[in-house]
Amino acid sequence: MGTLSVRGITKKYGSLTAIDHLDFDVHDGEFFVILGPSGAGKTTTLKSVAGLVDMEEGSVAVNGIDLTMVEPYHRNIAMAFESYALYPNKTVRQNLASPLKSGRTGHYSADEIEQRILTVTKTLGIDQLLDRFPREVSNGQRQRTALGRVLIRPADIYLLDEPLSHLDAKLRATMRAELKAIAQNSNTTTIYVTHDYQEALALADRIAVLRHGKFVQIGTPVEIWREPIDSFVAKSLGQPEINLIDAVVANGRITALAGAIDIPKPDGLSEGKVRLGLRPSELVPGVQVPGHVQIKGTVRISERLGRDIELEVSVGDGHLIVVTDSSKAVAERDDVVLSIDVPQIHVFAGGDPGQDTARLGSAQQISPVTKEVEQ
Amino acid sequence: MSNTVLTERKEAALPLSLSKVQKIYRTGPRKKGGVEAVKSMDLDIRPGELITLLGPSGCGKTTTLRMIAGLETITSGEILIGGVRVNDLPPAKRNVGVGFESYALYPPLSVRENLAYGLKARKVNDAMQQVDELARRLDMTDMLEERPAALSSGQKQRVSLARALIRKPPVLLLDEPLGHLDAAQRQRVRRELKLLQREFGYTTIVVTHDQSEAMTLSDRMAVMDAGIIQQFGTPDEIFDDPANLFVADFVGEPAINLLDGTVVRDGDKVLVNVAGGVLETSVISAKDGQKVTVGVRPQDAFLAPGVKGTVFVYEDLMEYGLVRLDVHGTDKRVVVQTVAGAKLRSGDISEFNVSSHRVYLFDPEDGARIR
Amino acid sequence: MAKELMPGQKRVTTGGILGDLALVGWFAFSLFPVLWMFLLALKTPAEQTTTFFQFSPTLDNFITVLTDRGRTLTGVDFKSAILLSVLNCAGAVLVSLVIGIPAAYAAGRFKFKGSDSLMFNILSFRFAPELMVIIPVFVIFNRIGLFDTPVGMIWVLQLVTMPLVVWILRSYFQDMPEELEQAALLDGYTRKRAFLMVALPLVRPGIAASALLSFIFAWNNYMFPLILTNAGSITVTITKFLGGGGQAYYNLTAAAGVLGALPPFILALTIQRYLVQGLSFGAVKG
Amino acid sequence: MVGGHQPPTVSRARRQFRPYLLSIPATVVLIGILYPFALGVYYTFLNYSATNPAPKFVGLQNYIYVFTDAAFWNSARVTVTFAIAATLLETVLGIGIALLLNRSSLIGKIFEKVLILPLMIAPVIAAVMWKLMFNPQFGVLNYMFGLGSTFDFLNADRALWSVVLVDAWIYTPFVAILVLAGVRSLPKEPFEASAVDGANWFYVFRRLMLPMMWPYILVAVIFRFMDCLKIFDIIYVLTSGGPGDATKSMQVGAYIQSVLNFNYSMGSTYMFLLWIIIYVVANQLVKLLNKAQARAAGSEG
Repeated sequence: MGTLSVRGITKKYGSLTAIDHLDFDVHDGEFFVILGPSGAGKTTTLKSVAGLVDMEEGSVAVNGIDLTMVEPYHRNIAMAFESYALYPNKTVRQNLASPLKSGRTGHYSADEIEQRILTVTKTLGIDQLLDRFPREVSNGQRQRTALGRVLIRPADIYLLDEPLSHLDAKLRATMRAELKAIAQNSNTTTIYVTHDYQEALALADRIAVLRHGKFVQIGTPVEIWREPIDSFVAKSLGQPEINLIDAVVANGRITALAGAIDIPKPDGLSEGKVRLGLRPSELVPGVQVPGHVQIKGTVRISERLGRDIELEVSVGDGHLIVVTDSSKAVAERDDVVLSIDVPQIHVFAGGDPGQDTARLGSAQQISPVTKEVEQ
Repeated sequence: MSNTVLTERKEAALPLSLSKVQKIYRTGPRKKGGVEAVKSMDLDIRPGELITLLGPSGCGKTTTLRMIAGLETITSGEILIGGVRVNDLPPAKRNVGVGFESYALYPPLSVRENLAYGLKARKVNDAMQQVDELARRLDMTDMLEERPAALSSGQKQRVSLARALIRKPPVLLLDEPLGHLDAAQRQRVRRELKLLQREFGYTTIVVTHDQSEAMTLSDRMAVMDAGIIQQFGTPDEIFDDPANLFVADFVGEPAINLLDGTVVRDGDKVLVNVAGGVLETSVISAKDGQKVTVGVRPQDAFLAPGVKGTVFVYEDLMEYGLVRLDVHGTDKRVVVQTVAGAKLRSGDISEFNVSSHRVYLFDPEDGARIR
Repeated sequence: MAKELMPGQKRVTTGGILGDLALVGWFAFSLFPVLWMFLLALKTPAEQTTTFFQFSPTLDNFITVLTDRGRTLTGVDFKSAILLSVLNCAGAVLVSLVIGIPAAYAAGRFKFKGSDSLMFNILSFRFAPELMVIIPVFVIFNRIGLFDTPVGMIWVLQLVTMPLVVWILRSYFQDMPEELEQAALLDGYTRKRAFLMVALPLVRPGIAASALLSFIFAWNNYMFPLILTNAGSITVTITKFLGGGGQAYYNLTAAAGVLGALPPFILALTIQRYLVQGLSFGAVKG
Repeated sequence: MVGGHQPPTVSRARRQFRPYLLSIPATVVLIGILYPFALGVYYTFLNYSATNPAPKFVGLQNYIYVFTDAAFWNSARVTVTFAIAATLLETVLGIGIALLLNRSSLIGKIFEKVLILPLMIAPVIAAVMWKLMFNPQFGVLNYMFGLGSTFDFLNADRALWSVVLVDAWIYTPFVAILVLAGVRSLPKEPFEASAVDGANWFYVFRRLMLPMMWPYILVAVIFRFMDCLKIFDIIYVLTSGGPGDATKSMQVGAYIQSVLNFNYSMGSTYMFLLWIIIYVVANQLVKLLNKAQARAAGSEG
């Protein structure tokens, strides 16, 4: 158990700034997820907290005690590495016992160590591998061993770097649930790094979205999903990605896709260029709900996604991606009408293609204060 | 590339067929013993069709592709491309384009030279012209002078695809074409690949281990395991009407829930008793008292009285929710997909049910589907 | 296992046969001198200059060079030379390991100011003409009494062994993921314990390979003992059987040559897997 | 941090000093070798010899003498000729052997095991052996090739080429081993792609294999060329630099000057000049290597 407060940490590799003045606090017992694409600085952030990199600036404190200049082995912080970092010359059992035998995580009898190993490996489903060497087990099993080496020991803060990334889809979902159960039951303080938005949504108390070494937004899963601060955050969550289409605000209306979308502009939205964000799962084909925006188009591609289907619908001079139930039986080249509830249409500031812009609000209501987006 | 209008008429596509194809890797000394990677495989692919070979690693899918490409000898059986037996032809004479999993670009050569390599090796006169033309059509003119190491994995993938296409092969073979891409790139490249394949009309075989990739990409897909095609059909057939337990389990995510059950015939109704409750099924051939494995897809299950369980965890994924129930009376945990924002907490008691036509029954012994 | 053939490929081709013939040609050239030396070593003094392939083989020559019989006959003390070579070379390798391992670790693990230039300097010794250093060393040794002493030899042999040890081990330390040690630090182990527990066991093959290879190179070295000792070394002593001006003992030379060549060859076979990496100072991974 | 006390801290300066601390012993040894080197450079400005134990500073006189001395230019010519010839021969043969062994024919697999044999024998022993074989009266070569007892491998015209032959005998396996390791480490897939593209053997070799192998070849060339420039032991045993000056390489010349004639300053001048040549050439070759590595990895535009 512990509270973490991080102030202004900065790490450069040559001319490249990996993380740039990051500030954040993680509360006692909180599950804090850092979400970001590869190269955003996620691992560097964790290693800075653990004391494994020499930071240029900033401080790290746990329970109010400044650890910035403290060696990693005095910090009482546990970390699971994405590369597993299992000792190749030790068996799974010896790897798991390692943190308990150093003398700095408490003192354990041989029986206690064995007991802990059994408990942890049962949960992780690797209890039959104890006497194998890391090279003799699969990547997924290695990753679970690495996770086990962290979960087995007491620590103030647990740092997990993409701990599920090397598991196959099925096992990943199972282990995600196990982790959530562990987190719910044990009240540990955890920082979890991932590029998978579903892991973030499933596990997090709060999510911090990281890009180019800076936090773009920190908030609860619901906040991040419903009110993404900019188009980058909106794109980071959801698969397929949110549809972002250029639109024009003029004469009191927002128009896009060669007039296929034509809706009244909400109060407070000034005239000019904007971008609309429509999530594929919010666009419903075939059902005409009164009050919803109707968009006419033609199905160009229909692809099966399990029970759902993914449609690429040509609309005006562009196209929209739509995810819907396969029972809707929409075929390629069919004409469809898509409907979406007005508050579900996100409005972002206009910008060049590839440039991320701030969210202004929804097509229903413009946010009173537009928060400034760090660039 | 997705906006490029492809105007060229369809190239002549050829049918492809495998008949009793077998591959044994000799391992033992003096060529005794060996591993049978592909077992007596039959496969008929129509001209212009895009099919995927889907399966876990080691199922023989890549070996099959390599045998078609000519990179691997065929132990027995035959492969026909456009009706011509190609068993003994070297790769270059088979009229196939190959996209390798790790791209296999020629590292010392620029993208332009990579594309021209096959043409120049055959002393084609207008090689550079053809390269320029294809590069324009694939919208990759600006990277022609780069070397492979300077490209992102998405770009490498496109170069690899372009190189496979340059000789306008009637058959295109792609090994894990989306394997090294991140989720966003995968979505885009998949779409590009599909449109390109439709425009060019090449007979295409894609090897993948990713079931969602196979589902979205294929006209038809062959699900393989242990060197055998378990089922060959459209994505709809594979998902809605799996031939056996392996196919049902391998395709679909989250994976299908499997429970032990006993069939009870009650007048017109066919019921399955599972620990924790009873499910109704439309499988009319099931016999009274028969032991079965019951399959329920998380997407088909819904929270309603039926089978009882305790909530292990509930995950709200915003697009939908997933609840994991520890089914009472068993050590099984089932996953049920719900709408987003369901009010569920660990430890709650809940129940799930499923429409009768979505209950799949399998023989617990050999995994065969009971219809 | 023979390579898998692609369809349309033949196992036996004209080019393949020609290639095999070329290989046979090379290996005939390569192995003949060794064979010849071996035959010569089996000849009696009477046969040494008079026969080529027909003679009555004897192991006498090996016994002669290794015992006092040889010393009385030729005035060359081959047995002491072997012992001295073993002492000098083993000593040099040991010193190089003790000093070289920490340096290799620092160079492979940390990026610090001067690490690259330090490495280039160490490598440049490999390419420096030995005499550039040996002439002054010769003068200095004479002055301070290190001439013809094991300490002196072990000292200058560092020129041969140190660069090899540092370069090979550096590439081993570089290849070892840093996160292994980081994991040990977070497990609660100090840097020293993490090094001993994680890093050292993993570079053990590298230590063995670099030790054996630098031993071989020290063993085979000729110029240092030639200039800096009277007692000589195995390499210097072998040439003495040719008797500069006095009588030449060709059969004994050959016997001594076989004995001198044996240890490096046996050591090389035991580290064959690491040989390529060692020979190229880690520039080529085997 | 059990108990909530402030754990011990380690200052930034101490962290950054760590690698230097570990390098101190090696640096001491380095200095122990750098010092004689510097002393050697100093000698080149003296008239130091065993017969003149109280040397005077003579400025550039040694250099002026050397540069106007035909013997020096001769040894420079011998050294460079030898280095180029030997490196070229060993590289070509080594690549050939590596490619032949890479086909993994049965014969190749047997021979590969003994490939390193000549390389592991001390060059001196090898030279002694060849010296016996070269002997015009009872040498086995003259006997086998029927050259009679007047043909001398080590006469003034042939001696240098005989030395090249012996050097190639010893060191061709070195090139072969390095190149073979390089070839075997090349990725398989581009060659499969090339088979699908229908390229013949020579086209593949020229466009793909050679450029990808080039860094390995260059490493071998660098090692061989540098070592050849400072050739000593083989020549010293085979010919002692003779007949006449025919095989007197720079290091052999310096040895004769400084160790046999006790003229330390003159020997050091020879060596310092050789060192400059080696340093410059090595620098250029390493630059070339870095370029080639970047090219083979495909990262250069």
